[in-house]
Amino acid sequence: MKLNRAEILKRERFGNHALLRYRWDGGPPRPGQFVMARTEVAAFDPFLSRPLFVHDYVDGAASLLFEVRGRGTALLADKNARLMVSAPLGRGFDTGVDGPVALVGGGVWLSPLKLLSRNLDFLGADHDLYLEIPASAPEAYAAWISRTYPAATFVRTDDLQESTHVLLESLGDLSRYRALYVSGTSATLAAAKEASRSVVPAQLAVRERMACASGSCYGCAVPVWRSGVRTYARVCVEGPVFAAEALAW
Amino acid sequence: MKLNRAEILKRERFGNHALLRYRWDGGPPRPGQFVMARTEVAAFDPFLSRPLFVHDYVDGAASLLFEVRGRGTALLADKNARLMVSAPLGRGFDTGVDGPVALVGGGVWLSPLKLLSRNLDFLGADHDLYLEIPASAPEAYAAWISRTYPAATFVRTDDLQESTHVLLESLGDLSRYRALYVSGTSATLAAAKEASRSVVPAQLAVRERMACASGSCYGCAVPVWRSGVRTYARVCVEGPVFAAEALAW
Amino acid sequence: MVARAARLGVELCGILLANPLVPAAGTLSKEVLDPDAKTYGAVLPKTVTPEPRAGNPPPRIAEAPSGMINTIGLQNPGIERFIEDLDAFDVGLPVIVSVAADTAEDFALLCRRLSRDNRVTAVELNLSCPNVEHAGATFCAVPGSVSEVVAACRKALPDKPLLAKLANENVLHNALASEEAGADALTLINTIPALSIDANERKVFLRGGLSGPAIKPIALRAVYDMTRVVRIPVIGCGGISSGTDVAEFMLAGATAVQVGAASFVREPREILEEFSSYLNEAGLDAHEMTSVLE
Amino acid sequence: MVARAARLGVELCGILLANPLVPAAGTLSKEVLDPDAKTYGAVLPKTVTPEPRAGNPPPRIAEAPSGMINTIGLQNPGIERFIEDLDAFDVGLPVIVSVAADTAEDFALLCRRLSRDNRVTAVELNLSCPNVEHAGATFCAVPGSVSEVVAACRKALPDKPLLAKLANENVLHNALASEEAGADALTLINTIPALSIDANERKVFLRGGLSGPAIKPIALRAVYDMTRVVRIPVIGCGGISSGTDVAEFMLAGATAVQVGAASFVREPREILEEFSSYLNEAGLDAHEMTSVLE
Ligand SMILES: Cc1cc2nc3c(=O)[nH]c(=O)nc-3n(C[C@H](O)[C@H](O)[C@H](O)COP(=O)(O)OP(=O)(O)OC[C@H]3O[C@@H](n4cnc5c(N)ncnc54)[C@H](O)[C@@H]3O)c2cc1C
Ligand SMILES: Cc1cc2nc3c(=O)[nH]c(=O)nc-3n(C[C@H](O)[C@H](O)[C@H](O)COP(=O)(O)OP(=O)(O)OC[C@H]3O[C@@H](n4cnc5c(N)ncnc54)[C@H](O)[C@@H]3O)c2cc1C
Ligand SMILES: Cc1cc2nc3c(=O)[nH]c(=O)nc-3n(C[C@H](O)[C@H](O)[C@H](O)COP(=O)(O)O)c2cc1C
Ligand SMILES: Cc1cc2nc3c(=O)[nH]c(=O)nc-3n(C[C@H](O)[C@H](O)[C@H](O)COP(=O)(O)O)c2cc1C
Ligand code: FES
Ligand code: FES
Repeated sequence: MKLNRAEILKRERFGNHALLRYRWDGGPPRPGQFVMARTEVAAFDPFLSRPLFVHDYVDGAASLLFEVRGRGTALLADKNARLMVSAPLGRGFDTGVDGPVALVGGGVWLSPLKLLSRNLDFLGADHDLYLEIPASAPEAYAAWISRTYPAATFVRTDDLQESTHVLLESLGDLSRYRALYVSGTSATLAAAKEASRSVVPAQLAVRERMACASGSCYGCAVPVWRSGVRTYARVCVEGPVFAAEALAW
Repeated sequence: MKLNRAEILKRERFGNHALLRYRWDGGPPRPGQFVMARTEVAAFDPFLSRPLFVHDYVDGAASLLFEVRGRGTALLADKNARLMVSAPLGRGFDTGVDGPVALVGGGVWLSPLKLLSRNLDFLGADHDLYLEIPASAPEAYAAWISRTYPAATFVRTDDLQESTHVLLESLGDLSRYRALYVSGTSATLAAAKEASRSVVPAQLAVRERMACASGSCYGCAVPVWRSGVRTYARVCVEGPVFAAEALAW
Repeated sequence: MVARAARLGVELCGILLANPLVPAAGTLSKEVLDPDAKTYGAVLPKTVTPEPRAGNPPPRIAEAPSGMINTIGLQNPGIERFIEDLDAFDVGLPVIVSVAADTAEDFALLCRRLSRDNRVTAVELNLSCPNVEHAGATFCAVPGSVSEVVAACRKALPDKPLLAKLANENVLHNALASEEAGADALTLINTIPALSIDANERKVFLRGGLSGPAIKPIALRAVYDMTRVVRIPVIGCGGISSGTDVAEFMLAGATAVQVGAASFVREPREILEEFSSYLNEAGLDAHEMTSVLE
Repeated sequence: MVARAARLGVELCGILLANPLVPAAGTLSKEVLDPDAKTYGAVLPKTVTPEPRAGNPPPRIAEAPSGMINTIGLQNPGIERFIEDLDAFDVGLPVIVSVAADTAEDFALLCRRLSRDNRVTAVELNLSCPNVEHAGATFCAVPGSVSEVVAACRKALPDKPLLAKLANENVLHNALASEEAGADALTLINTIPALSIDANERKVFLRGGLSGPAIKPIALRAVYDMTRVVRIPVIGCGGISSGTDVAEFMLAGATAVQVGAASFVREPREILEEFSSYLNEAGLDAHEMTSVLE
């Protein structure tokens, strides 16, 4: 996997969330694509690079929005971190849809919806944004989200199960949309798959642990239906965005 | 091994040599002692801490002088490095000697002679300094050495064997000294042991790879004579400074 | 005097490799073949089995200190489909096909099938897969199994080089048995059985094989020790992540090397470049490396 | 509601340990005993042999990815001098004495000598040392050897707990053999055979045993698998460097754990504190850990 040293343009921190803006001259990423990121160090420990969605991209500046969880993300969020990133990878959202669409996201997973909504704006495509923010999210992060997605409808609850319910309720009649674009918690992905069935095509941004991020290792398998047979697809090259009906969860 | 996070007061770089000054409130180290140092990171790779002599100490500011060789020293020399250091460790030079003494050093190993000569100055002890600088040393380093040890006699040659010879020649008649304090290349240590035999007591600062630096692992063994028997002593607790005649090289 | 550039080529059981780097089984896919092709001396696709295998449910990988653990479960399309698609691996390099099966017979069946295909240069037996006739213990773990498989495959594949890929477990016994049974070379080593536990969830996260730099010193020992007891060439594998690592394995006696997990975190091409610089500085050609250890 | 602090104590073969941390053999000396004493549930000095041993010439250690390789060569003053100095290890904790010898008889001789000393709480057999009757292969590597040593030591040490410390190699065979021959507990695992080569000098730098975080996933697998096949308690060892690691080993089934190489690079006390916090958050006592894996 080829990683490039990237110049960091800006670092922001909202509680345990970090936003990293870096120079990317490789052309615009597609919304829903991700990169492999790590810090430049003299060692391969932590060993694997971390997959992170491209949050946004404007004029040669790409950004990543991520939560600090373990060692890899802690290193990436460090104020002295030297960033190494791959080119944007995988299949993003299919934006060739006519008519109104809904973008549904939650937690830190709403990250790729920023670039998606920017692109839809550019295309003049009619779209609504529904975002779940867990009440446990730090205030700084919540405030930043509201600023970043000014046109969004926000749902804040504490209980994951319920918030997902409320989040999907807030969309109203799903059949008024021609497509759902979903990037949220696992519960949200599952609920969106369920709710959209036979009503509206949904595209879900899926995550799984990754090693190679290039289709080689078969590490990032998710169960899918292929010609009626349950099998495994690789999130890194066949995803991360999948049609809801293809997923065999 | 207990390591303390240390505030870095100053970083200097002379070619591939680095000088790191840090706050140390644990009291003055003895000349010839060393510390275990590493950078604060989220990982144990590189695994071992690096042994480095205490170069100097003034009023709560200790310093390390080291050459960048592999991964550990490269990390320590990094401009963003966060330093973790142990307390000063091991047995240093015995400075309770009456009469004129000579300090003999070379390469980066001359490091601990700075604190030693400072202490001898303080004690009003008469001492001469003889330092070998390999011609291959970067100019910046050589210049800095001359400033740091203004009273020293310098020997610059290219060939290790010869330079050691010239270095020891430059001391003249060894019997005018009551002690030799030596911290130099392996060749210098061996030659000083040889030349001092039955002439003047010599104290040699010895190095060996270390893991625990606290006497536990027996990793840092050097051959010594003990009651006429050849055995191994641990550099970290029984050294790093040994009487020349004790070493069974 | 400007030194001439070191020659990278090596010969392995009569196969000429433009350089000693080979992708480790299961770590290179068609998708990344193009850009990396010139990095390698041979192509080695993911292990293929007689029938298609769906592989294991996720999670399939876990991070480990200086390495990773995987349990992919040999996901592959089966030998017939594999052979149909084999042209995709034709990039002008020798093709080594890694095979695995549940029994010695099925191993031999795979070899027979491949023996007739002239796109296939050599076959590597993945002997760390479970032997269903011994309650799922791996072939390497069951005394006598390796010998049985290698002998059967030797008969089924009379005209192509046969490589036996061994685990670190029982390596001495299995290396001697493989040579005796007719293997042309050994690949040492496969992943090492390992476990990852999630302390917060209080459950086993993953049972699988450890690879990456963590296992390098173990693999290096196996290569060094085995090259002193067998006469057939050894391909070194396990944690190689730099040109210096390649040099270490070849000094230890390896004729060629395989790069696995490290190719996920850096470009194999850089590893080759580093090795090349090493050779230039040392004034050695790649094929000389196996005989210059002091 | 303020949760009560977790209890750290565990019971090992009737020995009460104030906490489950024990220093791994060869990694704690008298010199550092005082400050670390309260960190550990027991003291475990460096392996002792019948006669004094000078140990191996330097270099004795090499760094490895996330770990280190050592070949100390069992430097020790011999059993008589060891016993003379034993009071130095008396800091009010149980004392487990690690022993090694060239033959089963000599192992038994050491046990007999220690059986009479009431400062000794238990004996750990270091079965990864070379068996001179088998050309220097380790006891663990030679089928039947472990059984022979454990049986002889059991007879020689009738009244104190006997711990068999095993290598990862042949661990299933040797674990069952140890239990059968009368061991009261197993310590899993010793270092893993490894090699370090200096590519610039083109020479073997060091042959020795790998330890540290690199081997943790391998050790964890051994502990998990063996606690499922033997009924005697297991002490986990290999790469433990954090409180989470301690938790993982105990979840895997270990009754206590040993900390080796990591104590060189951080304070064992911090590991205990982290483990303590883990327990407090989980609302568990240390002794409950072995039975709460999902
Ligand atoms: C396609 C894709 C896009 C992603 N985009 C984002 C994003 O935009 N923002 C964000 O905060 N997170 C995102 N994630 C999750 C992110 O990759 C993990 O949070 C991160 O890898 C955890 O690393 P760590 O060092 O914090 O944790 P550690 O616990 O140290 O990680 C250990 C190992 O597990 C893997 N891992 C742990 N959690 C996850 C997870 N949830 N998903 C996948 N791998 C995991 C790590 O990559 C690493 O290999 C994405 C994951 C995928 C697959
Ligand atoms: C008591 C003592 C005092 C020292 N003082 C100084 C000093 O003041 N200035 C200085 O530049 N160097 C000093 N050294 C040597 C210094 O420790 C090594 O240069 C350094 O450890 C190399 O680390 P690395 O990461 O650059 O190399 P790597 O090659 O990455 O090191 C790998 C391993 O080998 C060990 N190692 C490599 N070379 C040496 C060596 N020459 N001696 C001991 N261990 C080594 C490292 O500590 C590490 O464990 C001293 C060594 C000892 C034992
Ligand atoms: C993701 C992954 C998949 C693997 N799949 C196979 C396989 O299909 N067949 C095989 O023989 N070895 C397989 N291996 C083992 C590697 O080929 C190699 O022997 C091992 O990983 C050690 O090398 P490394 O440390 O360079 O990865 C796999 C390793 C990894 C990491
Ligand atoms: C420097 C060193 C010396 C060791 N000496 C011994 C020994 O004398 N006897 C023994 O049984 N194990 C010895 N070991 C092995 C450890 O006790 C332990 O089993 C092994 O290192 C794995 O644990 P770790 O990864 O926590 O170090 C030694 C290990 C090291 C690193
Ligand atoms: S991460 Fe390797 S195939 Fe997807
Ligand atoms: S470094 Fe462990 S005894 Fe000296």
